[in-house]
Amino acid sequence: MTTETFKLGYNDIHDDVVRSIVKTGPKYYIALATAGSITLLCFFFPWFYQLYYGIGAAGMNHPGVWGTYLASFIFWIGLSHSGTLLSCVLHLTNSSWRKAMYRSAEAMTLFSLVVAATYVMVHVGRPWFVHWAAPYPNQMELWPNFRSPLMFDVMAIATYITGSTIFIYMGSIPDFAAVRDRTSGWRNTMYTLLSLGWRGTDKEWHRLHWAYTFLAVLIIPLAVSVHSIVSWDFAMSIVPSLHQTIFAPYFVVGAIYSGTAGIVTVMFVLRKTMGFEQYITKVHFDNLGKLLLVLSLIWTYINGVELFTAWYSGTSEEYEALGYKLFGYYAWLYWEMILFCAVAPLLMFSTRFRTSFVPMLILSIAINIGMFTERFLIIATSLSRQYLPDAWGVYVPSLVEISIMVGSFALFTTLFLVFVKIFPSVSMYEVKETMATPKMEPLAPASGSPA
Amino acid sequence: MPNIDRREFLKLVGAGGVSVGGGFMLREANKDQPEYLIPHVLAPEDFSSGLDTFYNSVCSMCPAGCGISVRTREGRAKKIEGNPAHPVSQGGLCTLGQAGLQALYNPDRLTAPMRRAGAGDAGSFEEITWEQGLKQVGDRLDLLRAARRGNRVALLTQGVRGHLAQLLESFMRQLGSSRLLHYDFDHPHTLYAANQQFFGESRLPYYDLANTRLLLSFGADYLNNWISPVHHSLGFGESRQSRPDVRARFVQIEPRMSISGAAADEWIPAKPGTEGILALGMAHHIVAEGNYSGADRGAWTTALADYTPDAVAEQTGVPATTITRLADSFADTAPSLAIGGGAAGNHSNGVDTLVAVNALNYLAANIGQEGGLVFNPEPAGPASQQHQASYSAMVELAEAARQGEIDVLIINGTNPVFTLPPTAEFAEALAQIPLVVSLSSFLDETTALADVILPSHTYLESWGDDFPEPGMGFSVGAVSQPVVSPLYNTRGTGDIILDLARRMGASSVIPWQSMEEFLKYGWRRIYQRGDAQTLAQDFDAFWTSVLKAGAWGETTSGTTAFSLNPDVIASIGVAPPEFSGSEEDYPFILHPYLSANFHDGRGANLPWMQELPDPMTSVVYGSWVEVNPVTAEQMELSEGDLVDIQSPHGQLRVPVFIYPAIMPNVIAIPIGQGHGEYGRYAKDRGVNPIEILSPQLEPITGNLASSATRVSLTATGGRVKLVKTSGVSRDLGRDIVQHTGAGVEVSSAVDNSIPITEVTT
Amino acid sequence: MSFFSRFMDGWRKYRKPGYYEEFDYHWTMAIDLDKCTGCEACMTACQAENNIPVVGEEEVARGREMQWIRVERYWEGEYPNAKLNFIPMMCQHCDAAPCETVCPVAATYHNQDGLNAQIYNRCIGTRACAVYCPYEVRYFNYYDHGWDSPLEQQLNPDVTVRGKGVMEKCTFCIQRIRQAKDMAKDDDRRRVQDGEVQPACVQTCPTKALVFGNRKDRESEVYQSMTDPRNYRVLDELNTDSSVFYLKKVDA
Amino acid sequence: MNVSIVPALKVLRPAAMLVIVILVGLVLGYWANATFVPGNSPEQPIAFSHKIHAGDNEVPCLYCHTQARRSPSAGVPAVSKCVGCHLEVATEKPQIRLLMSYWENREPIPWIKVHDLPDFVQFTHKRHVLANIECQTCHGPVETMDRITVSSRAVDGSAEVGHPWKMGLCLSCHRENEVVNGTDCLTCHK
Repeated sequence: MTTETFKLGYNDIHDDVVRSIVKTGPKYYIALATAGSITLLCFFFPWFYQLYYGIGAAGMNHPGVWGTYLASFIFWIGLSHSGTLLSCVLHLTNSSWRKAMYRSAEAMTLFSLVVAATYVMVHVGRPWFVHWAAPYPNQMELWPNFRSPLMFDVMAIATYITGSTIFIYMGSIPDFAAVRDRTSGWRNTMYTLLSLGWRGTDKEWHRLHWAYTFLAVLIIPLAVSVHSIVSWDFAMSIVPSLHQTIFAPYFVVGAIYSGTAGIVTVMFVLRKTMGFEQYITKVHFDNLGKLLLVLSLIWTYINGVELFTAWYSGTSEEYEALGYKLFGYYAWLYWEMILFCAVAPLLMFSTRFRTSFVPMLILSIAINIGMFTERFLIIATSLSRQYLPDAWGVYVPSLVEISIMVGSFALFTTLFLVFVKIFPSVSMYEVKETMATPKMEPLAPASGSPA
Repeated sequence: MPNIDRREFLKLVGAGGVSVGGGFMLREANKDQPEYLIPHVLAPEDFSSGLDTFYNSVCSMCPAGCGISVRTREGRAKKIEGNPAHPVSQGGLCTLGQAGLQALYNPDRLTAPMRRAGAGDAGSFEEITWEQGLKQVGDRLDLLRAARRGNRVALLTQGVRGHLAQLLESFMRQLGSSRLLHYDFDHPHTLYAANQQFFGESRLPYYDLANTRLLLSFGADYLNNWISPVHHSLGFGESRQSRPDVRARFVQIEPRMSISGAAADEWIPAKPGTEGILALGMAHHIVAEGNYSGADRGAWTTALADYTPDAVAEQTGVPATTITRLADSFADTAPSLAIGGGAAGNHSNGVDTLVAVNALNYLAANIGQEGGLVFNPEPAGPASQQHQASYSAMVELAEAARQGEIDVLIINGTNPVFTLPPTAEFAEALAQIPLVVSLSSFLDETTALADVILPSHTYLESWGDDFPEPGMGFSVGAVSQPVVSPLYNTRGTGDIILDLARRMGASSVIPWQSMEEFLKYGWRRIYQRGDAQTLAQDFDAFWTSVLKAGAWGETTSGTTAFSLNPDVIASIGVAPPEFSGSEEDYPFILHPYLSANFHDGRGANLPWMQELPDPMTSVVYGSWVEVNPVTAEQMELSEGDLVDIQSPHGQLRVPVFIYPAIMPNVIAIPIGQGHGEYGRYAKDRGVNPIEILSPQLEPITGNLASSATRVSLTATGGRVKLVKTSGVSRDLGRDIVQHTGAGVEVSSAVDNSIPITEVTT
Repeated sequence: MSFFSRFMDGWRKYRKPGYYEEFDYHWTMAIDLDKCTGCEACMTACQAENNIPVVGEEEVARGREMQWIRVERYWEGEYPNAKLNFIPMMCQHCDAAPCETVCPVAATYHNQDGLNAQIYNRCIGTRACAVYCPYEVRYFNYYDHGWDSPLEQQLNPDVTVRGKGVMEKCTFCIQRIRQAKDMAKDDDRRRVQDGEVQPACVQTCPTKALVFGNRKDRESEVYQSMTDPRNYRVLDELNTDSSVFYLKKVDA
Repeated sequence: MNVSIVPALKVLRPAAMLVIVILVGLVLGYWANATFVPGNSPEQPIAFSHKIHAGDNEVPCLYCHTQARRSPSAGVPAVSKCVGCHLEVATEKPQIRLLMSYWENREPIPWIKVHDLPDFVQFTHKRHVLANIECQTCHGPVETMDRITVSSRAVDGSAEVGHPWKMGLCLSCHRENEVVNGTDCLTCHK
């Protein structure tokens, strides 16, 4: 039980949240406009340029046929693991401090996945035929290749998007209802539809909770499997330094790691911009900090294992790949990654650090930069050092790729900005659950707690 | 149904209408453009649509004269393949030969006759009709001939053989001019001279690689560009692995590893120009060891007295043990074969060197032997050796031009402005000649300086024939026929010459209307040489059969008997090579070599050749200088560093390539790039090492000793990315190219493959 | 037969042990490294036969050359004992090809003749096959490549010109195999006989280092070569079960 | 306080109707184009009628399309072929005059290609003709057409409007006739 929330009454919560939706200051519009225009300029424009001229616009070559696009794809999938997974776990473990922040976390999941999906389109050479990867009967009598890890990917991600969408939507129905009751005009219409006629009867509450828990249980294994499968795209190849059994856990841990860091960032921003100081507190940062610390240690361990196996294999192929990673063209990136993801997080051993907002923000950003580098290195270094030395080469990202990478963050931000104006970005009813029932009877509907 | 007010209704109707239109246009936009089926007006006899037609012909991309078989479809040439029936190529073909298609379809071809526009400013031409062009030249020739001043006309052509050569010859005779020169940069003058000196043969012998057991190559890159590379490759493959329990051994002696060096079992770097001395050292050992027991043994002993292995080792830098070992195996193995050429022949002592190599063959009794060297019979068709112009001959021509002794110069195919060092001042000489006529198909450096351009067909569009030199030990010939109808407003070289002959009133002696006609006339005589079986059929049948087969041959072989002229023995001896430039100022010896892709530069306008990685370095689209790793380390050079290469006669700036198999005091640059003209693909790319060669001569032939220039190397600090396709050229113990001893061990690769079932056909 | 049952049928059949036995051909190539001189005639032949574009200096500098067959070079030792070994490298048409498992749309698959097929117009350009291929012989069309007129007149009508975003590679000159089968049919033969079909590279090789044929015909030249004691397969330890056999260089 | 979603839906109705109308419109337009201007029967430079030649006069297909028997491409007859007959036959008809004008100027006739396969497809007439497949199987009842139209027995046996030459057509036929390796991609794709 957290102390801060006691100071509030139900009304305050309602007011705060509804204000965050209804009252829109110029700041918001400026932010939205900036993000939107950056998205257009840095993401869509270069992409269309590439569609017109061909993937050659990117820096990829032979043998470096995969590059930043795929790295970004993994990164965003990874980022998606923050929210839903975390929120599910915490929901099941009934940890109260989750309640203030899980909504925005789940939103992150959703939008990361959307961006990741877009990246698939950016990556492939002929996106206009990408529907062939979907199994549907056709006059060509052709099916996708179900042995392909890429095929697994399509399935897994599709499932994951659906799952998390339902999860986040179901979780916010009561809040839609709450907002519905306090808004008018087109908003009222919208929320009426969204809340599906929620009345707040005990029966409804009961069913909601049952379904919600059920979904949570369902999604946890899904989240794990998704990133394992993404890792198989690489691990199932026989490229030296990609062909590793540890890749699945490696990717999953990495994913949750970067995801959690992502949440820290977003929560900081929400807290500052939406005035949720009372809902998102030191406690959250402290707990997330602990989580991050553990993850970073596991991540570091797995990296060690990777290096060891490469060295222990004793084959020229693995040696060269290893040496290239540590001391080759991209060495500086490798050490940057180690610094950001393995060394810096050790600061979080100190409670003071964990509970101070700005440092945590900086660290969280650093971690995600490091994690992006990791994904990039996995591809760039391995592909440029394969079996036949005569075919070795170096891949360097082109301007288009970098611009699209930057743009993707803008895209994510845009989506998120739209989100906060539609969804109650803090779960009101669950915050209420953490509170003692107030003396004076507030407005209807009083919600019978299932607990 | 809820009531809809009027505005609502109109809105809906409007939207509906628009969207219907939209849907309509959507499909309209997706319709693909109509394609057309253009039929023939008259049905063609020689091909039917959708089916391949093969024409046999002769390759003219290099002087080897391989037989080719061109695949055409709907009247367009699609692919050049080796003609299996032709004894020279036997179905094989080199890169350059296959790229002949891109000479035919080259975007930079000359499409019509042209004349220098305005007041002689180079490069700008105006299009004219054939009548105009031929008239301008023809009238001039007519005048000169009438005035008995035909000798003021010079005809400079690339090395051509067969009836075109004969035509040119009689054409010049009619003019009364002695100035007929065949010029190729890589013509082996020294080799001809050496054979003349040693064997008294004006023709090259046939080197029987296919049956030899040991080949000593003194600088001859026989697999890449020496005389007949494709045929030598066939022989190489044959003697390497195609004979039961015999595998020939190949030894290459040269300062810089060539393709042949890489293919050889042993590569021995000898100081540039000392190959001949090395040969004599081995000869000495053979005689001294008593491995030679001819009547003239005494003469040899005296002649070779100075060439003791130790002395030779000291001069050549090859250990005495190696010399004796090679000498012994060369004498013991029969048949063995020693060939010399390339850089070894392009030194001040070139002829002597190659004579020494012949001496080796003599002492090991390889002459006239199968697997040794076999003499060729008199070729069935006209030969043109006597007109081959050495460097000094070209200089004389230039001199004559400067003296104003030449009014008309007709240039066919060859590109002396590119392949002669500037010291010959050929370009300047051209400026002195009132009328320079070029028959080239491309605007090369020389053609750019011409006054009139009468563009000729490529070899795939024109008639011709070829009698390969050297023959195969028996006489061979082939007719090259047009495989496609001419693309542009061009004419065959032969037809142009015939037309000019008519115009200068020589039609009484040169009556033929077309090259085809002349060829038939010439081949009628070859037909008459034929045996009863040949003569049984009439000439036309013979002619068609020759065209069909793409090759003609007869069994008459050259003499096998050979007796050495005793005073040759006395004259044997190789002087140390002379280099221009002092060792102090110019510490390195420049080793220019013919590029595998571009030959002497003629291939540089073919995109395929430009993008084909150089076999040894994998560099594309450019030039480089090869430097020994140790030298590079001393000078702190690494790949891509720009260096200035200074010779007594010029300077070049090239990127460095670290080359593991070149002598420390030698640097090598490929010939072929560095064109100033010659089309979009060749222009302004790389450097031309010929530009800095010193006019060092081989005294006997007057040929340019192109490997005898000293240079200095200075780092500029500049650096470029050398464009190459190879990543790392070391296999890091991954055992990618596996080796085995002469004795073979069984591998199990077959067992873990898909099970094999018996096929019953 | 419904779509789905057809699918299941093919699925069951796919790569079952001895899958190839019921078919007539198993196309195979053998390359004698003791004969190969690295002259690269095969590369030009391939470029001419298969409409492989010339990408230009800038693109090659960026590592985007197109070579269905390439000659790799490996130096050994140092001066004066340096040796240079060449090895032609093209699609090995592996019977257990890594590239085939990964293509999500099955644009690359193994056909009954033991060929590793690449169907260009099915390819969506994930480039995963190029990553999975340990021989790195798959080349991607980063642009729509053009031919300076009139060079396009040389293009081989039996081979399609690949557009941007498509992966391409050696096909063992499928168009020639197709033609040979066609001719065999004309004179009512069930099988193409040995020597009737040669890929462009084999046909042109000046030293006859390359041999091509049907492995199932025990009399064929290629079967003799692949069972030669010198034979080995590159990266055989990866068990790709490739259809290109190399004959070891002989040191003498 | 109203929590039912029905009134909200009412509010949305006009928008919903608009969307529906537009969708229907699009489909309608597309269909109209496909039906009335299928574009599979272009106007040819000379109004050559297969009905008159192949139908009424029963000229065998291979008389003009001679290549079909031995070449991948069936071949368009050379102008000389047409003239061969029409020096005598029906010389007065305007269309024949038109033909003659082409012949006199030695110009080829720019026929517009109707039956067109994509460049990546390898189809050989020879094999199919030798296998006694009727031309009509793919080209439809040509002998009844005044102007050539793409229409053939499509996969399901019914004649399709527009371009019926989809992969399914080849596949179904190869299946029915149990062609050797008939469904291997490389059989048709080059």
